[in-house]
Formats: sequence, structure tokens, C-alpha cells
Amino acid sequence: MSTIAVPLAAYQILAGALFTIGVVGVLVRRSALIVFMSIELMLNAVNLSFVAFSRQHGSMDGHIFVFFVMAVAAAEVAIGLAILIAIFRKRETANVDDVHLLKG
Amino acid sequence: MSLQLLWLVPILPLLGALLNGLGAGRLPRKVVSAIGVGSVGAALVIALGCFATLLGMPGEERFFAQTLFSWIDSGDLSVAVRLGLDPLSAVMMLVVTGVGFLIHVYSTGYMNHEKDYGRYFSYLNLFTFCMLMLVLADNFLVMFFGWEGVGLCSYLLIGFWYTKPSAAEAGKKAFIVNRIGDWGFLIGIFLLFVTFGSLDFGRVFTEAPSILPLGGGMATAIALFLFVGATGKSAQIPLYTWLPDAMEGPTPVSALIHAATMVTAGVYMIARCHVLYALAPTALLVVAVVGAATAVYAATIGLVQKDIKRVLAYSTVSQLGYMFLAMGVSAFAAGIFHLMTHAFFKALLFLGAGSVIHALSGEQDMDRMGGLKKHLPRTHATMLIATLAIAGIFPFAGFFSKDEILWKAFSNGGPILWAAGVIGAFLTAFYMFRLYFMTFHGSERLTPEAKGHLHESPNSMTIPLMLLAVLSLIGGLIQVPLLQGGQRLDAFLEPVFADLARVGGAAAHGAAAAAGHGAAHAAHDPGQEIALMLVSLAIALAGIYVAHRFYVKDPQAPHRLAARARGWYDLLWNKYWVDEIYDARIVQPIVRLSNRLWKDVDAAVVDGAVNGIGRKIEQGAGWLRLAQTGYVQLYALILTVGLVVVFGYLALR
Amino acid sequence: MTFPFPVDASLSLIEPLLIVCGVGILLLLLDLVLPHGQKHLTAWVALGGLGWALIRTLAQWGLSERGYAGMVSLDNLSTLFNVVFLCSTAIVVLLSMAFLKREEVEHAEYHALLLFATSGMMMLASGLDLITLFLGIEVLSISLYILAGYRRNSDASNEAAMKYFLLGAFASGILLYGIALVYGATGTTSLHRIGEAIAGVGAPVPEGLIYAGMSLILVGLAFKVAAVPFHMWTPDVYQGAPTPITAFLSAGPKAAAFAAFLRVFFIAFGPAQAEWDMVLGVIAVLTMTVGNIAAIAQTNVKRMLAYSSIAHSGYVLIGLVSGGLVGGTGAVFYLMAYVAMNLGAFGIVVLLESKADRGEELKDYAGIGFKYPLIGALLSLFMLSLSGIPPTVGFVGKLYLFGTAVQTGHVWLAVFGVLNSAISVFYYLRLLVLMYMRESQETLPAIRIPLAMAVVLTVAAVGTLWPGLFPNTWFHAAQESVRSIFS
Amino acid sequence: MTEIILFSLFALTAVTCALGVVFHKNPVHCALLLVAVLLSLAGLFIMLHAQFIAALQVIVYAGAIMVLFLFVLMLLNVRRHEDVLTPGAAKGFGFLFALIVFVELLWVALSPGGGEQGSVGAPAALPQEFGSPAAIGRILYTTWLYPFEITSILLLVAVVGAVLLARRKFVG
Repeated sequence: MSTIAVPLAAYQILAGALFTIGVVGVLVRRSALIVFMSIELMLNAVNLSFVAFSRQHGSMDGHIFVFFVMAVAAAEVAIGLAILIAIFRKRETANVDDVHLLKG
Repeated sequence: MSLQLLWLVPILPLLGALLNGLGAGRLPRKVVSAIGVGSVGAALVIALGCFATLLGMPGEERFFAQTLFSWIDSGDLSVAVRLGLDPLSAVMMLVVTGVGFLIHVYSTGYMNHEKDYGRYFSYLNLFTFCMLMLVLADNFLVMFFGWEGVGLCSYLLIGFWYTKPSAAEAGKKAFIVNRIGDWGFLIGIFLLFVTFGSLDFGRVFTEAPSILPLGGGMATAIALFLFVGATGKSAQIPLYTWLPDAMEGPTPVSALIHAATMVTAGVYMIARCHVLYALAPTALLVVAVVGAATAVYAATIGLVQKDIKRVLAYSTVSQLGYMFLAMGVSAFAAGIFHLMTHAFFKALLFLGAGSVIHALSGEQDMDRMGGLKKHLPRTHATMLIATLAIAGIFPFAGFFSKDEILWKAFSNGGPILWAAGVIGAFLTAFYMFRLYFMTFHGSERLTPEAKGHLHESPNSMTIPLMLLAVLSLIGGLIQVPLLQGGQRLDAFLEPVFADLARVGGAAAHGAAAAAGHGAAHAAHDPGQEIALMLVSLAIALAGIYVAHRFYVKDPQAPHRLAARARGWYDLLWNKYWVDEIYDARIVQPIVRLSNRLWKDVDAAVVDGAVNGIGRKIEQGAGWLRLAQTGYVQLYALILTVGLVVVFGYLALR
Repeated sequence: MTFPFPVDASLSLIEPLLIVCGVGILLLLLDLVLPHGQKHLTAWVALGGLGWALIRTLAQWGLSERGYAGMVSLDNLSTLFNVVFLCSTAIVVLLSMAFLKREEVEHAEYHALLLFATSGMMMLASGLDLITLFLGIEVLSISLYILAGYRRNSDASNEAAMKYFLLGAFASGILLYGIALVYGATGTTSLHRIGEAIAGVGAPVPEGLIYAGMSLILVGLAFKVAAVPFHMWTPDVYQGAPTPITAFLSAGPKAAAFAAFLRVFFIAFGPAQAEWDMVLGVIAVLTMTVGNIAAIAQTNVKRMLAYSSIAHSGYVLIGLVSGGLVGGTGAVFYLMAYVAMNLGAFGIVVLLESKADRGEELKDYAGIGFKYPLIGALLSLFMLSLSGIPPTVGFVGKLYLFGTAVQTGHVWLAVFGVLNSAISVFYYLRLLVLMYMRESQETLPAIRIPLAMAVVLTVAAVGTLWPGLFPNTWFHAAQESVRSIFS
Repeated sequence: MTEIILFSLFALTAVTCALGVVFHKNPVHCALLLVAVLLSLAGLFIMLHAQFIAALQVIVYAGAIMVLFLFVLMLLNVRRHEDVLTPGAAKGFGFLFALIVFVELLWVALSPGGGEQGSVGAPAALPQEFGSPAAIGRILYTTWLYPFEITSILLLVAVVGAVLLARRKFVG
């Protein structure tokens, strides 16, 4: 496959779309779990972007970044879910908008 | 005395403050007094020594600078803590240490019953230190340090009786209003730094005429920003509202800070920066107009106050207005002269008022005074001298200084500024004698408990009064007009203001030209000066006469006004007919105007604006609270909005 | 097979970082051996590690080296910031002692996480590559999410952790997307090479992508320094987190985020300053204004200090916008000043609060000025410094900062800065008025200042007063540190 | 041609399933849809010569991370009968501003000097080993050694934190 039929812009648009859908999820979903998943969507959009640019530049640095992003994602998910469990044990809720003691 | 000892002048009060502050509550009263008074006394002795040395030097060489240490030294910005002594700062230094010393002595009597005696003296010494740093500073930053420091001490001392909520509020108000002025000062300092690359007085003032074009935007901007700072500290329109409230503090504090020293810092600063102002005629005009307006406006409000200290507070605002008027018409030496004499007689007035209040166990309402002349002979005599001095009666100190300002206002600024000054003089004479008569003459209207232990104040209080009375009496003689060699203060200050000549004579003509009175009376015209002098003296006497009529001869006149309709016969045979015309046509309208100014303008508009801004800010704070709902997704949304805007601005152009 | 190991992977380059991480791991192991009731000993081990790292860091002053394929820089900036991080973490360890005992949550993990967070800050201050910076942010942030939620039995603490995590992860995603776009535009994530690409060295780069990436990175970093409108997490998290952690959050991590901000915007995006100048300036003004105004309405001390810390971010941003050596110096100096005075203020808050969040309301401060003269005097000092009254370090810092703004032609920023510091007096002073001019509602118990707290307060007071009187040492340090990134 | 068809297939699956993640009521379905997104991305990775990353995507992401999600889902046993989306006007604004974000990203991707091949440059010729585990390993452990070591600290912190926050009671 020496010629590329799919242009870079197509990958970028796809990445942008996935990123945006992730943003929507963060902004409108009540369930903390789904919000976490939406953040994963955003990170995956970034990964796609990295890999596409990597292909474009012919350097594998982008692949390395994806590797790091996966490590970060794993760490974040672990902590996020742990916080969620701690809250759920005390308040029996997994909805982010039920948590608003602190304000003003 | 060697000028090398100069650094001791500010440092001694600082040491006193530290000793009393650290030992607060543990040291016996005698030790506290010794430290507090002794440190300022020693500073005064050294100051006098330095002054004598300075006098012994030839006029052109009377400049001395002493570097204490290098404060900021970062390549582009380099500031040393440096003290500078020249005739101008020497005068200020003497006023601060001299009046300060007397007030410290007075305080040992006045505050004797106070629980927090040590804390009081610690603050007072700290204030003296900051004020001395302000006047002895050799660059703008050190001056600003003193500037903020006196503000802080003023706040601490106004709120000294913290248990009174009004005192705490007044302290806060003073500090915040002062900070509003300070932002102007700071911006001015930044602009100076950008323009000159240095903040040293020497460099800035030497280079100013060559760097800043006469009347240019930068010079005007700098001068006006500095003036904003001066209006805050020196209680000029519109930032004066804190000063009357500041009377919540102990009376000696009012005398020292809110009459004699700190409030004059703005005047001193403008005199110090006279070169910059000479380069900005528009700014000078603003200074003159604000000063004249404040002088009249505050005097008018002073007419109807019942609280003896509030009368003096508005009087201070008014007199500061005179000093700014002098600055505005480039009569810098005259302004400093008035600053000095005012320090004497206003400190005396406050301390005398304090003595009265002390004698009456805290009573401040003049309606509950009267007839105190025989009970408080020393206080009465000294107060009379001070009242005559502030009213501008020959040969008391105030006569000379005020007349010099009025004359300069006429010759450099034109008849309108002069007329404002004369109206102010009339009002001053009136309300000051109103105060005097209501307090010391007439029937005794004392409350029983005040009458109970009515007593003359102890020596520690009356001796400072007498010393200040002497100064108020003869202080004006160092600057006698029309007399060959009589202008000793002018001559002494001359080397400081000599550089005005380098601004191309613009200083003398600037304000006049800007005011549209091209024909400046630069030439000395003795006949005119004498005529003006007589006019203002007559005006002052008229004020006293009116006050005498209404508050001594016939205190019932206002009440009898209602009986005017009794017919011609009564009126013709009524020997007070004249008084009633005066009353109806002159006094009552003025009193009504005064009341209106006080209640409507002062309380509602100016105070309202200051408080209103505060309220608006608090309202804004309330709205911001509403946004902080606690819902995390709203936070994310706001973040997204920010992202959209930043992204749109940066990437989509 | 020979392994092509990079020659520039020298361990001495990252020695303080290694010490801090190593001691962190050691603490986790110690947890297994130490019997119950002896866990508080880990605090001293942590302090020992921090002290050791501090000594090694100080020895690195003046060195200038790069390593690990140009991703790590040992220069005066990283050294200076490492000193700030190590000192502030040590202060927080001392602050926490009484707190952990009172709340009965003495665990080795607490100190280990503090150390890991510190290592994250060090990565941030020394990173020369967007990826390194991103990973540093993550190490730091994830430690902070956990520490914010450290008091699991408190609803407020849980909520703080949740909000911080959600918004932090969201902002990380945005930052990462920005990095991806910049990588796409320039083919590199090295700050220096991005800077060269923008400056036009080599092939022309697509501007749209660069600026899109720049704006996303700006948002991500602005979130970390709590700049308006990306600040919304700050008050809630500061209020909910355990107080020593709030103190920690407001000091080291903020300084670290600014260090990264400084490197990214001076080195990588420096050549495009004309583009971001205005954006960052507006953000700075918004940040100061919103922070100060919102602080006025607060009744909770921690929340008030949260808004105050937002406002101070705004001041520091002025330095970044001013740019160049002077602007950077102003920003770094102000950060050091801010860390000192703010930690002092939080020290007093920790000292005065009691179990179950009591003593955090403003009204709890009524009358304490008389009951505890020393505490009152110290808190007054910190408040006066925060509001920028001479002769404190807060004044010198503000003066220099606003001065550089005027000097670099950003007079409007200086005007807003000075106005804002006038507004800020209002709420700092209110605390003093309460302390000295109101009687307490209830009788106040006697307070004994523990030794650790005495050390904290002394250090903070000296750090607030001394450089206010003699600022030269700090100035030179700040100046040299900023100079080192330009070489 | 096959490439375009494959791309469209994966892209369509990814977007549809992503929308499903955000809007589906049942959290378990959401999780499964997310797996589908991840897998289609893995397909795209292969098309972009990132075989190793594609494998990681399947193993680490779709395998490990998603299992963690499902595990917590089951553990919490979240109720199903509740509002899916946040109430109030914030929702509308959420959609609006997300849409603007998308438009802006689209603008950048399509604008001249943006994502078009011509300005970023034609895609580089790929070396033989591009995307292979060996090649990635070589740069990961040399050039990217430092960040790689940082990730080890990162994961350690995550482990410690997860245990600290989620365990039932503090010991002692």
C-alpha cells in the first residue's frame, strides 16, 4: 500500500468527531461511569490522531505516545473507579449531579 | 552634629515600637512611657542637630544622602534604602518629630487609664517611624513604603478601640479608601520607572525637564496619577470621606495622624515632585481646582457639625485644600509653610479638644458643653490662640501662611481661586469661633456626670498645649511678608525649588496660563499684597463677629426668628434687628446649604459612591457564587465555553 | 546483541527525583514492617528523604545539562523549582502531623503519595518535551486526586476527589489532544524543536494546526493553574480536601504547573508570543478579578483562600504575558513569595481547626487576635503580605510584577493588577478585623503550638518578611533560573 | 478502494457506537458499545501500519480496562430506572458548545494549511519495520526511556491509590 487512498484529513475528522462525542458525554450524562467512558472516548480520539500523524510523518513517536496514553488511561480509570466506589459506599449513588455539597 | 547620624532619626522610633510591641502587657506603664516618649524625644534631638548642621552649610550644598542598604538590586530595577536630607525634608522631619514628641508626651496623660497602654505607644512609635521614612525617603519606593506604612498604622490606631463597632468600621474604611488612592500612586511610580529607568528622586527630577516635554501626555499622566494618591492620603475630594470617620480613634491620634502629619503626606509628595508638576500645567490646574473646591466644600460642612472632633476633621480637610491650592498655583513654599503652621495649630486644637473631652469624661457633643472657660483656664487660653491662628488673625501663625497662599492664588491663579480661598477663610473663622464659643462661653449645658469630675487636665497634657500655643503664636514669624529678609522659610527652601527655573519659568506661569489668566503677576506688587491682606483679615474678623453675635450675645436668635412678625415697633426697638437680618439672609441660608451639603452630598453622594462601589463588588461576588453551583458538569461546561473562545480566537483567524 | 543504550541517560541528572521516588517506595515497604500505632514514624522518614533530596538539589545550582534524548533539563529553573517543591512538601509533612493524628488516619501511603506528587512536580519543572510534561502532570494529578479524597469517611473529601478527578481527566484529554495537534503540525513534541518550527526554521508548518494545538494546550495548563474560566474546580476541591492537602495543592502543584507553563510558552510557543499575548492577558485579568471578587463573598476560610489563590494565579500570569527575562523573573519571584505566605496562612488554618471541619468558618476567627497574640500577629503578617503591603515579600513581588508589565508595554495589565490588589485588601483585612475587633462567640480553648507547627510558622514568617526587606537573594535566584532556559 | 471501504466501515462503526455509549440507557450496553469503538479503532490502527498498537488496543484497552469497567458496574449494581441525561438547561448548552467544538475542529482539519496532505506534506515513505514490536521496543527503551520509567511511577501511584480509596476499612 504505497499510495494512501484515505487522506489524513479523514482520520482527523473522525478523531474530532469521537472527541466531540466524548465531550458531549462528559457534559450531559448523569452516571459517573458513563462520564468515565466518555473520557476514554476522548483519549481514544487522541490516540487515533497520534497514529494518523505518525503515519503521516513516518515516525513511530506517535505510537509511543499511544502507549503512554494507554498507561495514563489505565491509571485514571483505576483511580476514578476507586473514588466512585468510595462515594457509592457512603451515599449509594453513582450519579455525578447528586454530589454537590460544596458550592458557592 | 554629624549628618551621619541621620539614620537614627527613623530607627529610634522603630526600636521603641519593637520594644513596646514585644513587651506589650508585660512592661510597667512608666517603662512604656519612657520608651515611647524617649525614643521620639531622642529622634527630635538628633533631628534638631542635623537641622542645625544643615543650616551651617552654604545654601547650595544643603543636600545629604545616606544609603542604609541596597534593597532591590536586580539589574534593571535597583533600589536602595536611602535617606535624603534637604531643606524640604528637614522641615518635614522637624514637624514630624517635634509635633510627634509633644503628642507622645500628651498621650501619657490622655491614655493613662487605657488598658492597652503598651500597644498604643507601640503603634504610635511605629507610625512615627513610617512617617519619617516617608519624608526622608530618597526614592519613590522607600517613600511608598512609608506611605503604605502610615496608612496601616492609621488603620491600627483608628480601630484602637476595636470594641466599638464604629471604630472598627472606620479603621477599615480609612484603609480601603487609602488603598484606592494608593493604586494611583503605584501606577504613577510605574510610569516614572518606565520613563526614567530609575526611581531615585535625584535622577528623576534632574532628567525630567529633558525627557518629558512641557505639557506632554506622559508628564500629565504621571502627575495626575500621583495626585490620585495624594487625594487619598490627604483627604481631598472625592476621597476625603474616611477622615471624618477617622475621629473614632483616640484624640491624640487624630491630632498626630489626622491633622498634623500623615494627611499632609500628599502635600509633601507634590512639593517633592514639583518639577514633574511644573511640566504638567493641566495637572497643576486640576490640583488647584480640587484644592480650592475642597477648601470651601469641607468648610461649609464644618458649619453644622455638633461633634467637636468632627468640626476639626472637616476643618482639616478644608485646610488641606488650601495647601493643595497653594501647590496648584505653584506656590510650593507657601504650601509647605501652611503645612507647618497648620501642624502647630491644628495639633493644638485637637489636643485642646482632647483636653475638653478628657475633662468631660468623654463628652464630644458641643450642645452639652459651654462655659468651660473658668473650669479649664489653660485649655481655654491655648485653644483661643489656636482658634485665632486658624482664623488667620494677625499676628498668629495662620495669618501669615494663609495670606501667602491667598496672595499667590490671586497673582498666579486668578481671582476665582482667590475668591474661593476668601470664602473659605470667612467660613473657617465662623465655624472655628462657633466651636470656641459653644465650648468655652455661654451657659453650662453639661450632663450631670460630666459636671461631676470636671477638672483641668494634668501637666503632661497642658504643657504640650502651651508649647504648641507658643508655636502657633510665633510660628508665622519665620516668614514675614513685605519685610526685607523676612522670608526666612522661602530662603531656606529656595535651593529645593530652584530647579523650577530649569523648567523654563513654566512653573510660575503654567497654572495661570492654563487658567486663562495670561497676565501673571510675577512682579512683586506690595500695594496689592497689602490690600489683599486687609481684605482677608476683614473677612476673617467678619466671620468672628457673626459667630460672636450668634453664639455669645444672643444664642436665642434663631428661636426668636419665629417672632419676627410682631410688628414694626418691636422690630425697630429690637436691638437685635441687625442680627436677625444677618441671620435670615446670611446665616440661615448658609446653614441650610451646609446641612444639605453634609446630608445629601457628603453622606449620600460621595460616601454613597464609595460604599456603592463596595456594594456593587459584593453583588458581583454574589453572582459569582450563583455560578458556583456545585454541579460538576456545569463546571465542565464553563470550561468548554472557555475552550471554544480561546480556540476560536487563536486558531480561526 | 549490543543494546544501543543512550549515552546521555545520566542518573545524576535526575538525582533529586530518584531520591524522592526511592524514598516514596521505601515508605510503602516500611508500611508492611511498622506495627500499628507506629505509622507516624513514616513522616520522619519522608522528611529525611526530602532533606536529602534538598541537599543534593542545592548542590546542583548553577549546573546546566540536558539528557535523555533532550527530554530532561537540569538548569537553574528546574533546580530552583525543585527547592520550592521540596521545601513546600516538607512543610506540608510537618503541617499534617497533628492533623493525621487528630483524624486518626496515620498511614504510610499518605506520605508516599506526597512524595510521588513531588516527583511529578519535579518532572514538570525539568521537562523539555510535551510528553514528559504530560506524564509529569498525570503523576502529580493522580496523586492529588487520591490525596484530596484521603478522608474517605468525609462526604466533602469524597466529593472533592470526584470533582477534581472528573474535571482533571477532562482537562487532560483536552491537553493531550492539543499535544497531538502540535505533533501533527511539527512532527515533534520537543519544546525546542517546536519553537524552531514556529520560528520558521526548516519547512513551513501548518498554522491552523499549530494554533489549534496551542489553544488546547493553553486550556489544559490554565486548568492546572486555576485560571478563569478553567478554575471552577478550585473552590470546591480546596474546601473539601483535608486542610493540609489544600495547603499542598495551593503551593507546590501550582508552582509546578506554572513552571511547565513557563517552559511551554517561552520555549515552544515563544516565537508566537504576539498571538497568545492577548488571550493570556485577558485570562490574567479575568482570573485576578473573578478570584478577588468571589473571595469577598466567602464565609469559609479555606474557600476564601481558594479564591485568593485563583487571584494570585492571575498575578503570576501577568508575568508570563510580560514575557522575556523580566516577565519570567517577576512570575518566578512572585510564585516563591506566594508559596511562602500562603503556606503560612494555611498553617494557621490547620492549627486553628478542630475535628470534623470545625473552625473553618470566618466567624470562628473572631477574637483570636487577643486570645492568641502570637498566632494573631503571624496571621496578620501573612494576610498583609497576601494583600501586598510593604515591607512583606508580597509587596515586593507585586511591585516587580506590575513594574515589568508596564515596562513591556502592558500598562493595562498593571492597572488591573493594582486595582485588584486594592480590592483584595477588603477580604484579607476582614479577617484581621474579625481577629482583633470582634469578641469571640464562645470561650476559646488554650492552644499549644506543637513543635512541627512552630517550625512551619517560623519558616513561613521568615520567608514572608526576610525577602520583603532584603529581596536580592530571591531576585537573583529567580533571574538566574529564567535566564537558564533562554541559553 | 478497499481501503476506503474499510475506513468507512470502521469509522461508521466507531461513530455509531460512540454515540451509543453516550446515549444508551443501560450502562452495561454502553460498556459493550465502547468495546466496539475500541475494536474498530484497532482496525484503523492496522490500516495505519500500527500493528503493535492495534494489538495493545485489543489487549490492554478492550481487554483489561473494559473488564475493570464491567466489574465495577456489576459491583455497584447501578439502578436502571433513572434519567439518563442531566436535567435542566445545562444539557442544551452542553450539546450546543460541544457542537461548536466539533465545528472548530472540523474547520482546522479542513482549512488550508490544516489537515490537507499538501501542507503537512505528503505522507513519508515507511521503513520496513514501521509499527512492528521490535521497532517500537527499540525507541521505547532508548529515546523514550525516561517517560517510560515515569509511567512505572504513574502505575504504582494508581495501584496504591486505588487500594487506599477502595478498600473497605483503614487498617488499624
